[in-house]
Amino acid sequence: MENPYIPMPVTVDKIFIEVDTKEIKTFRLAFVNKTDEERFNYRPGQFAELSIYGKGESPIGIASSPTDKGYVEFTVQKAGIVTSELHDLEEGAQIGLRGPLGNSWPLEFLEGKNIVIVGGGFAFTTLRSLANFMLNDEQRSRFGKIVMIYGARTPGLLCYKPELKAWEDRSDMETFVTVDKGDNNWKGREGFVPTVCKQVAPSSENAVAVICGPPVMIRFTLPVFFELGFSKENILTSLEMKMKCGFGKCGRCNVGHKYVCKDGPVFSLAELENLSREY
Amino acid sequence: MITKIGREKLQEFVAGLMKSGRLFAPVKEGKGTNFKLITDPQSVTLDFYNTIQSPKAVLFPQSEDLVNYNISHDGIASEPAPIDDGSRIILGVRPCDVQSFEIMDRLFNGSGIVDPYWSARRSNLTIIAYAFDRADPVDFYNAFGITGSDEQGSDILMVRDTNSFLFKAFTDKGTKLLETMPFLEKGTADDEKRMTEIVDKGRDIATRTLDTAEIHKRLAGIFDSPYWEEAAAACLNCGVCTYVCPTCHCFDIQDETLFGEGSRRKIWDSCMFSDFTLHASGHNPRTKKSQRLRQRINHKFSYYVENFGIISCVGCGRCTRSCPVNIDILTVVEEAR
Amino acid sequence: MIQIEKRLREEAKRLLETKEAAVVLAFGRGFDEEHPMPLILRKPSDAEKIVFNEYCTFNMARHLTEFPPGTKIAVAVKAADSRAVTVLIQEGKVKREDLIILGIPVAGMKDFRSGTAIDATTTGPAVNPVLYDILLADLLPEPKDVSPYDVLAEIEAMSPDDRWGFWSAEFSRCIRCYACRKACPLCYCETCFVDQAKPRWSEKSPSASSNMMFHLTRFYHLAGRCIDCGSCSRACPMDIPLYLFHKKVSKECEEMFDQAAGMCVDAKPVMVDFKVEDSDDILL
Amino acid sequence: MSFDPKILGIACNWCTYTGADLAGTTRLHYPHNVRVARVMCSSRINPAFIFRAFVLGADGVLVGGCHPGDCHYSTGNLYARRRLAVTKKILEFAGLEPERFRVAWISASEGNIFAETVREFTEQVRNLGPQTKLAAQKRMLA
Repeated sequence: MENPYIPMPVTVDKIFIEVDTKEIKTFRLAFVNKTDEERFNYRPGQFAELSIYGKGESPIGIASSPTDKGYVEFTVQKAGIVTSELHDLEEGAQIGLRGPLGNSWPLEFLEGKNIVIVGGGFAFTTLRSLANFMLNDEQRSRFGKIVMIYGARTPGLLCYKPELKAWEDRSDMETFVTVDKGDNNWKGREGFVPTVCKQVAPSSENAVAVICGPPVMIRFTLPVFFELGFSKENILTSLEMKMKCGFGKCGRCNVGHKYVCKDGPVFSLAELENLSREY
Repeated sequence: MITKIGREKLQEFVAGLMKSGRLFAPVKEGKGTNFKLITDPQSVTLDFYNTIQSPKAVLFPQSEDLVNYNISHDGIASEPAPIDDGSRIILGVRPCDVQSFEIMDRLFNGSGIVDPYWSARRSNLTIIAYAFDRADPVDFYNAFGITGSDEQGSDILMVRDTNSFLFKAFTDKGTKLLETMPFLEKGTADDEKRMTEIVDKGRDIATRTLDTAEIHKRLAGIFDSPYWEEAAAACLNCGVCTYVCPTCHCFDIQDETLFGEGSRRKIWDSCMFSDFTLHASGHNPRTKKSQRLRQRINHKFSYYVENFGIISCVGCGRCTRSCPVNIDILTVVEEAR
Repeated sequence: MIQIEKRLREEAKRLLETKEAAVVLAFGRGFDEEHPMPLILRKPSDAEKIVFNEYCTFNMARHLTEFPPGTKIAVAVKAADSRAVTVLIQEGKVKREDLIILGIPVAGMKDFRSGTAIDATTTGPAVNPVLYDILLADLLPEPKDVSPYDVLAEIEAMSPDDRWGFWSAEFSRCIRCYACRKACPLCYCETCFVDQAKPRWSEKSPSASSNMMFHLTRFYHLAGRCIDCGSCSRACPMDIPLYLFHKKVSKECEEMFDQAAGMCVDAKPVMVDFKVEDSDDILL
Repeated sequence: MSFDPKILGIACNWCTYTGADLAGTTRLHYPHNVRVARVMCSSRINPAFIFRAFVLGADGVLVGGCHPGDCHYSTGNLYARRRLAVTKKILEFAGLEPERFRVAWISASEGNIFAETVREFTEQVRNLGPQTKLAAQKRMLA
């Protein structure tokens, strides 16, 4: 029996500084053991516990897509002890990885539907995983139209800049990148994510909206989607909670009787409505 | 079949048990008793109503190493801490506490990913239950269909007679354990009768009780009620209730390092503490003590029922007895309407 | 005590009716007579829920810091409790003008968990509150020739090694439930040092050294402030005699700085104060 | 081999630390056992530093500050005097040998007194032997 508490060794292969404040970095990790790599079968939307001995563990959403072979990526904001330590690491360092954990974006449910991806700031990581998965040559045909709306406070705070550019250039999706406030070099869109959603007005016809972002963005974005005719079943989001074990034993990440680590982090709005508002 | 030993020979019995595995039994501690690993048969006492802390620590210690590591200039060397899964015997577990193991099994052993620490020790555990011979005003195990002399879930049931202890095994494991102690007397027909009498008496102990029908729905229905403010008004938000509880199982995972040597540890935690749900960002979904008390009650009487089909409480009364401000869990649940 | 209960109900009702107080901190019924509970009242009609008997040992000063600044609070206090209120005023945690202090002179309290009498061994011997606005009973004669520190003699006489052995055994039982800290009227820190992650002062796992680190630092934090109410020790599920250590620290502070904690609202707690003439001998 | 104690020194920036510097520049010999940490003022010392030092295995703790009346911040060391006195009483009542903790007022010009204090204190702690009471076991729960 595999011990679910024991992390697998991984090497930090590459570090990408995502934002100009350097507070968000993407870590590309490579498995030390081939068997671990084979076992780490994940789906977009899942997360894993990154760990540094002597500091602890931190649950982080997986930012890469399972179609990316040979590595797994995590985008980490510097906040607590573990994430600060991660930010101080250099390429080549060895850390621990435990997972994959949690449910995922419901790929089977999304199949054949038009997908509207709405992301704000740093909460975009597992949406990036989903996007890259759906845009993979072998997967693309499983999904309908893809509309992506992604915003950050400033141009410097947009994550995954090279990919955003590539997505904007793609003909099989529509990408709208926006910033709350541009700077002298910014030639793109300005405006809050909810406003842009209103302008873009994606059709709710056979469509699912997948929304992740800071609470204030979600609060103002949801009414826009209701107005567009999206039902609560067709709006999905991913919750964040303080977690420890990651598989439903340690008892701290529950919202009502659901455990975000094991029953989530992905929930539909309809599911959340049935749970106590304690997150 | 009944076996028996004179009360004066308790130490001999304890020494006999110690030969079959690590023995955990009640030992005087402070003004009360607690389950301890027994190294000296003389330390065991069976003169107690119930222990201050529950027996859960026998399978789920307050702090347990997951990984041991060593951090040096050359890097980090780590290895999983060995799971201490040797055979364990618990002597003197009250019938309500025996049920707590079954409740915890559903979480640690029977749902989704199995917890290897609990699981390994659980399968190597022999439980000697100890029937109550009196009631305490605080207990309410009757509410969960548990009686004062229930053998359910135990390997051996022990009762106390005037001058002796009587035993009856209910599992093969129990029978075999008793057979390792030839000095135990074979019970006579009279002893048989005595045992039945004592068990009957134990069964008739009337504790407080609670209408548990649809309780999880009732609690779900009043989640937003101002009741919780009222119920938690006196609460100090210490962790006593959760640390003495036989079914509270929430834990933290922490790295504890000293001079480069350390361990990643599973450590009991309490939903009563404000940092239990505090995010690294500073956000906390439960900032108020009323929210935390509500979580504790709901976790036991609502969420656990939803997830595992059983109320996560055995009515042992420990939390009420140990509460510094006399918050009574039964009253809190009863008045939650 | 029945008389005190009656007076407490009357005053609580009156204060809430006249809105002189928004909240009354008193004692209420628990699951039985011998197990009362702290009671936080906001409605005049709830005044009849007040009880007072020998088991009402709670130091209601503990709840004073739960309310937003400016809340008018009436608080029922016994002798030691009133000293806790005094310290909270000294430290600026509550304002004197926001408080209506209902003083209860009383002797013969009992620990509801053990049923035993609470005397000068586990708390201060005083029976009268030092600070009050309304007295709910006549002042009692203070016991003479009783020192709160008599109980220390035995431990003070021990050799360092024996004392270490004594405390090691006591603290080895600590399960780190923090009931002591939470029951203490003066442990009001938003984040206790022991819960701090950066720096980490003490491990979360109970162990000989982490338990000692927690308790010694807590004793220090209560130095010159502890008013010997005994709440910590009564709250401890493991019966650790914390009061002994607190008493010792109080005794030393009184001897060195010539001031007992919480006796006068105008005084400064000794640990945030100094005298130029403090002797260097105290460091020996 | 004789016991070589580990002693934490905490010295205030203005007096004792400068005094220690002076001891060094005037090439006074004193034992290497005291590792000095510098704080801006003796009143910056949180008693938990001292408890923690003992938990982390210090055999002794030596605190140095300006002479009362000479504090760079005028009254810092007067607060510190009270705090450190209580700290000492706590350690003593817990059962730790009080001789393991000392406070010394050493001015910037008293390099010789610094060296002498270190010498004396080191010998005192050496005679007490290793501090095993508060010190955490390497395997903390062993």
